[in-house]
Amino acid sequence: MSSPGVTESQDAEQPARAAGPEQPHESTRRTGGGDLSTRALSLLQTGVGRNAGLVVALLLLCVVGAFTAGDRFASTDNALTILRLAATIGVVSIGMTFVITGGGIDLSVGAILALSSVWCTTLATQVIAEDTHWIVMAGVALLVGIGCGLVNGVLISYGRVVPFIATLAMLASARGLAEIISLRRTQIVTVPGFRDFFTARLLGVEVQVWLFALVAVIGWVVLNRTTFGRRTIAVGGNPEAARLAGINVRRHTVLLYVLVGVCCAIAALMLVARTTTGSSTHGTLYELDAIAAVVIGGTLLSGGRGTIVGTVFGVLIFTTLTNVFTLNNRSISEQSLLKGAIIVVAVLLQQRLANRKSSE
Amino acid sequence: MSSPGVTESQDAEQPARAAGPEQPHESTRRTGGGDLSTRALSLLQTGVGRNAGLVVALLLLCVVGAFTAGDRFASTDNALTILRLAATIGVVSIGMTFVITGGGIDLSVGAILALSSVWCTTLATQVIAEDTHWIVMAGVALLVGIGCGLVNGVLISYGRVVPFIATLAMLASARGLAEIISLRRTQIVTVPGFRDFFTARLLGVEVQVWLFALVAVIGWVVLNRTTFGRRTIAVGGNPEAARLAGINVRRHTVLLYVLVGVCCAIAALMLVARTTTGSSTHGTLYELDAIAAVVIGGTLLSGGRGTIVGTVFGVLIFTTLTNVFTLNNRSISEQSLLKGAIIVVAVLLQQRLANRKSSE
Amino acid sequence: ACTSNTPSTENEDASGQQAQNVVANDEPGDEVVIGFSAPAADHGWMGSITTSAKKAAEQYSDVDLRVAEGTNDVNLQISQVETFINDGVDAIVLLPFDGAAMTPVAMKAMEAGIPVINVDREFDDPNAARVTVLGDNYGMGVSAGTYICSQLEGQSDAVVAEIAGIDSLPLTQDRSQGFEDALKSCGLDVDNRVAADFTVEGGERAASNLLQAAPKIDAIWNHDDDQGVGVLAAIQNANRDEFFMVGGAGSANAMRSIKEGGSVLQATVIYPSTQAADGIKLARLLAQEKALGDLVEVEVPREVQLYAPVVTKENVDQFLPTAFES
Amino acid sequence: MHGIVKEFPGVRALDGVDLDVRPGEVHCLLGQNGAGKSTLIKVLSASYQPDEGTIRWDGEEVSLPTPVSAMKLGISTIYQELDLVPGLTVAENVFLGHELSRGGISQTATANSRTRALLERLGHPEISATRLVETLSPASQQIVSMARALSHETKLLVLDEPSAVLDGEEVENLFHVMEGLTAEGVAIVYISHRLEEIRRIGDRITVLKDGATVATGLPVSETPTSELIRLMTGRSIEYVFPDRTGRVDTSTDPVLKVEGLALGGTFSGVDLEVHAGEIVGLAGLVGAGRSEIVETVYGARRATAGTVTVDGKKLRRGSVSAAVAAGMGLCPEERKSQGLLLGEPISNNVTISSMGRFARWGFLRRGDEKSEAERLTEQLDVRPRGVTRPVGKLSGGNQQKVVLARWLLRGCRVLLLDEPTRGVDVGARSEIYALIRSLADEGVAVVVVSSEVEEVLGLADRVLVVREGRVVHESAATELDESRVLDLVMEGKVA
Ligand SMILES: Nc1ncnc2c1ncn2[C@@H]1O[C@H](COP(=O)(O)OP(=O)(O)OP(=O)(O)O)[C@@H](O)[C@H]1O
Ligand SMILES: Nc1ncnc2c1ncn2[C@@H]1O[C@H](COP(=O)(O)OP(=O)(O)OP(=O)(O)O)[C@@H](O)[C@H]1O
Ligand SMILES: [Mg+2]
Ligand SMILES: [Mg+2]
Repeated sequence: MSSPGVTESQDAEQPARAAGPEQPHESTRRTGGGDLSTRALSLLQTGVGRNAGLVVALLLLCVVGAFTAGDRFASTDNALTILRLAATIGVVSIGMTFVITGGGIDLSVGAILALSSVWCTTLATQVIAEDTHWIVMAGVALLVGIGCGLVNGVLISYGRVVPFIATLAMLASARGLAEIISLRRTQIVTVPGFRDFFTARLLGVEVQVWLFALVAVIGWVVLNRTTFGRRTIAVGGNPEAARLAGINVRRHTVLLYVLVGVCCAIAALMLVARTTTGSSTHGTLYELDAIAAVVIGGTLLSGGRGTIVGTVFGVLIFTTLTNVFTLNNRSISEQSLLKGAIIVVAVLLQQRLANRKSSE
Repeated sequence: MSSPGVTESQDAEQPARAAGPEQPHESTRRTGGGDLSTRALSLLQTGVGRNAGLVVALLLLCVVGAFTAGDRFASTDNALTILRLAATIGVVSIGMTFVITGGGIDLSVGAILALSSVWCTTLATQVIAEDTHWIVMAGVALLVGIGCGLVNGVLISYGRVVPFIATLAMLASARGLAEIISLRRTQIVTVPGFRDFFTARLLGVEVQVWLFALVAVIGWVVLNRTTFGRRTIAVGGNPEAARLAGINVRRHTVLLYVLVGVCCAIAALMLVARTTTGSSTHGTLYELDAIAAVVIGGTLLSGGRGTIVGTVFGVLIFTTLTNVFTLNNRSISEQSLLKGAIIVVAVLLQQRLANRKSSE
Repeated sequence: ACTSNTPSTENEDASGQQAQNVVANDEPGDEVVIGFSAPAADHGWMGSITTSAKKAAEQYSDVDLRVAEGTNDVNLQISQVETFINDGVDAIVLLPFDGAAMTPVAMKAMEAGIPVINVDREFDDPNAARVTVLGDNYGMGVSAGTYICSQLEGQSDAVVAEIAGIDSLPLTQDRSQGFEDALKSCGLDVDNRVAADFTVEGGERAASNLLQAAPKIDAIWNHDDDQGVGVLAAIQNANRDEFFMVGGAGSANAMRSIKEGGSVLQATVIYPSTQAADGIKLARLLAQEKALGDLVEVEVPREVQLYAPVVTKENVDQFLPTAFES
Repeated sequence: MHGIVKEFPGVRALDGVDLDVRPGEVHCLLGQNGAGKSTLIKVLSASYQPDEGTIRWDGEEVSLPTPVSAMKLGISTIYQELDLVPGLTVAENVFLGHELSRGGISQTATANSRTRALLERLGHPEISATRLVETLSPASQQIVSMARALSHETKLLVLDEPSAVLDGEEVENLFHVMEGLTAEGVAIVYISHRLEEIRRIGDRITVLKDGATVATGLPVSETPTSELIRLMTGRSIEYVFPDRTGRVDTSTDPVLKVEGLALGGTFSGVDLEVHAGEIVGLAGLVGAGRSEIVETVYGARRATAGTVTVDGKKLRRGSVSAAVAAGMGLCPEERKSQGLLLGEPISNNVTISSMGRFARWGFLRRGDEKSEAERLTEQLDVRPRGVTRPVGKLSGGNQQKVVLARWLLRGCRVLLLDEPTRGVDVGARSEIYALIRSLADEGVAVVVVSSEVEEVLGLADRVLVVREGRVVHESAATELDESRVLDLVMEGKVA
């Protein structure tokens, strides 16, 4: 863009809105083009360019952390603490990125997580698991996740209930069911091996963090390099056009909700290992945290455009923020006052920097 | 539309989605047309027809209530209790209807309510109010609501921050500020007259219930019968077209968020009167409740179409549900399990009935 | 009229009194860094927990208190404790959102040589804490139940209602269990039960519906005085006064109202909001390797369980000074 | 307007354009797809701000910061993309932005009656002022846009391809209105790709090419069509339909066979056979139900009766996936809302229906994908070049080519084309005709829906005339002429 005035005047009277196109991303793909030989480089550049604001925001946070808390912040241990915290909500957010990119939303992630955690730690499950292998617990959690996702997906696809309402209903029901199953008690895990697996270290880093990394990488590949990802973008961007182009929009939508269900189940397992408990209170308000991370990352809430890298940054920004706050001993109220301000600043930064990038 | 088959098959493979068109309403306006002489009648019919599912759902709930709880449910007192409880969230939901119709969303309603309630019950405010008139407290609450709405609106309109994120930030900040101001204490109202005003009865019904009715009626008139309402629909339905038609989309968006801020302030006053306190915990999770009521009522989450009558029904369904459950002494877990199911049934019912209606 | 808008004077009194019982242990010692984490301060009692913990720490020039953001997400709370461990604090005072879920990380802290003082909600492994300061949730229910039994003596058909707090919390389960058991011993049971959410608004909402559900009530136990403000407002709205009410937790508001009389609120069961403050004090002693002054023991004991007394008009003056403003 | 320059990221859409319009004339703006016509008029209506250049109004230089300022001067615009609010009624859309109200309260009755008057003037009293706009057909929506433009005090009316969604009769109607306006001294800027329309209504012509004015103020009566085409395209094109080459072999089984197809109350009893290599045209008025027929054949709407068979295989009702799997393809009528993922790059829009070909175990080979997309877009001459550009930034005609490229890539057995040349310039038009014919020659069965009778007759081998949801006539294209088709199409109406 040779003149900055152009884009500005174009949407001079257009406020940001959920369903509207968003400026920062308009030209991201374009820079991604180029020769095969320079692909890797340009890929890296695109990744940074598109997320420049997020990178800067995260770096700023780290600088603040290092300044105010010194070595207490800038240590490997602390970094791992941040990553461990990010892992659970991160896995959920990756799933959420898909659903939102596909034009939907899932408010029931926290409740599905809770139900999974409860069901895989019931006495019955644990008895079987003890007799056989802890993998049984993982299987139960996954089945619950898939089941809930299936119900969400079918209601939305075939019942034509709007996603917000369908998953809100699931939120209420799944948590209610979790409470009924657990009798509102915290269920303690006694199966040996289960916890050991998730908290074991590989190259000095816990398995659950590796798991997060793995889910993120798989998520990135699926969204950007597979037909499934392409279809997700199509379904989210213009479902009618996708349908007329021969994509089975309904089935794909169901798959998306199942996918997020699976992510919730994985997160549930991680949380169960981390707390050695299953409980109906696990994952409270995860829906808001996950959506916030996804949207801050740059995925369009109206669907049709999603970024896994952005989501990972979004999650890291939120968790680092909490960490810096904890290290700095701010009052809780001040923290939430500041949190609001920081969110806005991060988004504005992201916008300005992305605009700059795209105009170069 | 001449045949029921058309609409159905048209979206044969189209799942419901946030940004997609919704069936039940396609033909609402059309039936509203007709001769001037029969307008009032057709208006009534439209109102019922469009909301047939909601009416049926509410009636069903009442039948269940009357059957299981007898006179305890079917009494004037109980009806008034339901209305009183509906009043606060109802006023907030009316405001939310406007924002959502205008293509936005407001997650900060609960926090704005809390901040208003706290600010209008600080020692300083109450001292002044006692010396002058309780109306000072109302003024303070309104100023807080307008201020928060203005910040939201400006961030969204001129800062181009997506509504979800801007209001999420406001949610964190406003609650943090409310806590700082109140030192997290429950502030008790001592100003005479304040509480008396809101809980006084007019024709046997409390002023706060009348206030809800008034806000609903004004909301209906504004949305359906004024330029402001037309423009709200235009801004939400096709912001580009609205801009080209000469509407100041940015300013209008700011006004919408101010409007919802005012509604929050009114709700705050009602809640302060009802509980005799201002507190930073007031209005927790109102954002979800309000959005759920609005969406169940039939307002499109993607903007461009809203119904105040539907929202009122949505609010009444939710409050009646809780009432019936409590009268029946059900546990909270059972309540939430069933709540999910009932939400889905209500929506499916609403869809089927509205489809039927529109095809006649 | 009672108002919390005049807290300054009373509060000064309260802390002044605390400051009075200075013992030898309060002499400054080595600098101690204490990490503190508690659930979200989304209601008055929990808010007062943090406030009084901070106040306790401020009394000592040798205590550096680090307060983490209050949270109801165990995942986040775990990471806060992990941060404290990385940080190498001298002791951790922990009021867990869910005791069992915080056990592994507490254990980790203990293994790292950092004493953990467990407050209010118990871990499921005794080795995860050096000291446990326990409120007595079950005992609270028993106290309330016993008091109601004594007031309703002989009326075996009396209607008793219960307004619980957040129903999915273990502590609510314990309180309700204690209440039920105590009532049973005098032939009563809970006729109507609703749950609120520890907030004023939730209390008002739950009580409004409850009063419709039960046209005639003899006694109500409300788990929490903070939500009790709302419950009383609802009772006032409904113009009902045929019953008496027992509160819970023991806020200053509630006590002043009891003292004044004339309201349905006759008594409240104390659930000390100073638990965390005690935790801070104990943490400091542990870190400085001191013992409890009034005991013969050379070590701080493993468990301190607080008492849940019933406050009525007769003894309210005794408790009012230490009550929390909500 | 003088020396107007407008740049978009990576594209110089306008590069020093001049345009002057006199009162009472119809000034036609010509140019290939992507020449910058729409951009120019958006600058004129202050929807875009120009980077350079001046605008004079009545001899005085004016600056137009917002659309309102343009409206105040008396400039009304009908944009190429329909710019109505779906959730508002016809009357509300007409008066959007200058609502009739007293003290903020709408005067619905007045608005409705004035809207009715406007619609009557436009020759469409059948459109109800209280209907929701989204329930109207595109043609009716175009009328509503017209009504809105006329609801202002207009001195200059700008029409960007209004005839694209209209059929012959409608266009004639439009011209009557335009003549009425010019008689009152209103100036009109008219954009269309149909040169015969320009002959019919235009006074002077300005030709744009690649964002620059190549000729301005040409009097219509003195400029031959071939000259215009040469100015627009830089070469001379014979604007003709390709020869019908081989005889279609009708002895074999038809590729596409439709029997007794019906859809609710929209159409019924449609029988259709298309053989390999054959092009069948559907003619009819706007609203006759032709779009619904092809969409139902394609499975996008669930038929209430009848069967669709491809290569002897019966298709499942209401399933697009089954139709696509059987080798069908559809270029929908509304490319923006039905055809394209506007935010996605051109390449993804081209390959969306044949992703399987570029995927191994679900993983896409993006290099192959891109080079195939490049090959096809070059073949179809999509401008500007480069397949990573978001398709929403292309001009209307180029977007149509992208949709065509999609089905070319997939290699269909049956191709359904709904208004394939709507909004496509003359140069591209003949290329598309040639392309369709060559596809047929390769053995594809083609169905073409078009509102231009000439196009149906010139392109198709066999023509079906549709009126009010029924096929009223079927014969070889060579047996029909334009007036005969018009008679058939209108019969019911005239009588
Ligand atoms: N918003 C935009 N951003 C970037 N490029 C654009 C934008 N709008 C138009 N263009 C480009 O500007 C050029 C001119 O487009 P324009 O729409 O004015 O063409 P047109 O002459 O109206 O073509 P058509 O006859 O197909 O409608 C095209 O190359 C187009 O790709
Ligand atoms: N969304 C809709 N809702 C209700 N009726 C509609 C809708 N779309 C079209 N119709 C009606 O269906 C009939 C056929 O419409 P359509 O305009 O698609 O026919 P067509 O012959 O394909 O015309 P063309 O393709 O030339 O525009 C008309 O009577 C039209 O009014
Ligand atoms: Mg154009
Ligand atoms: Mg059509």
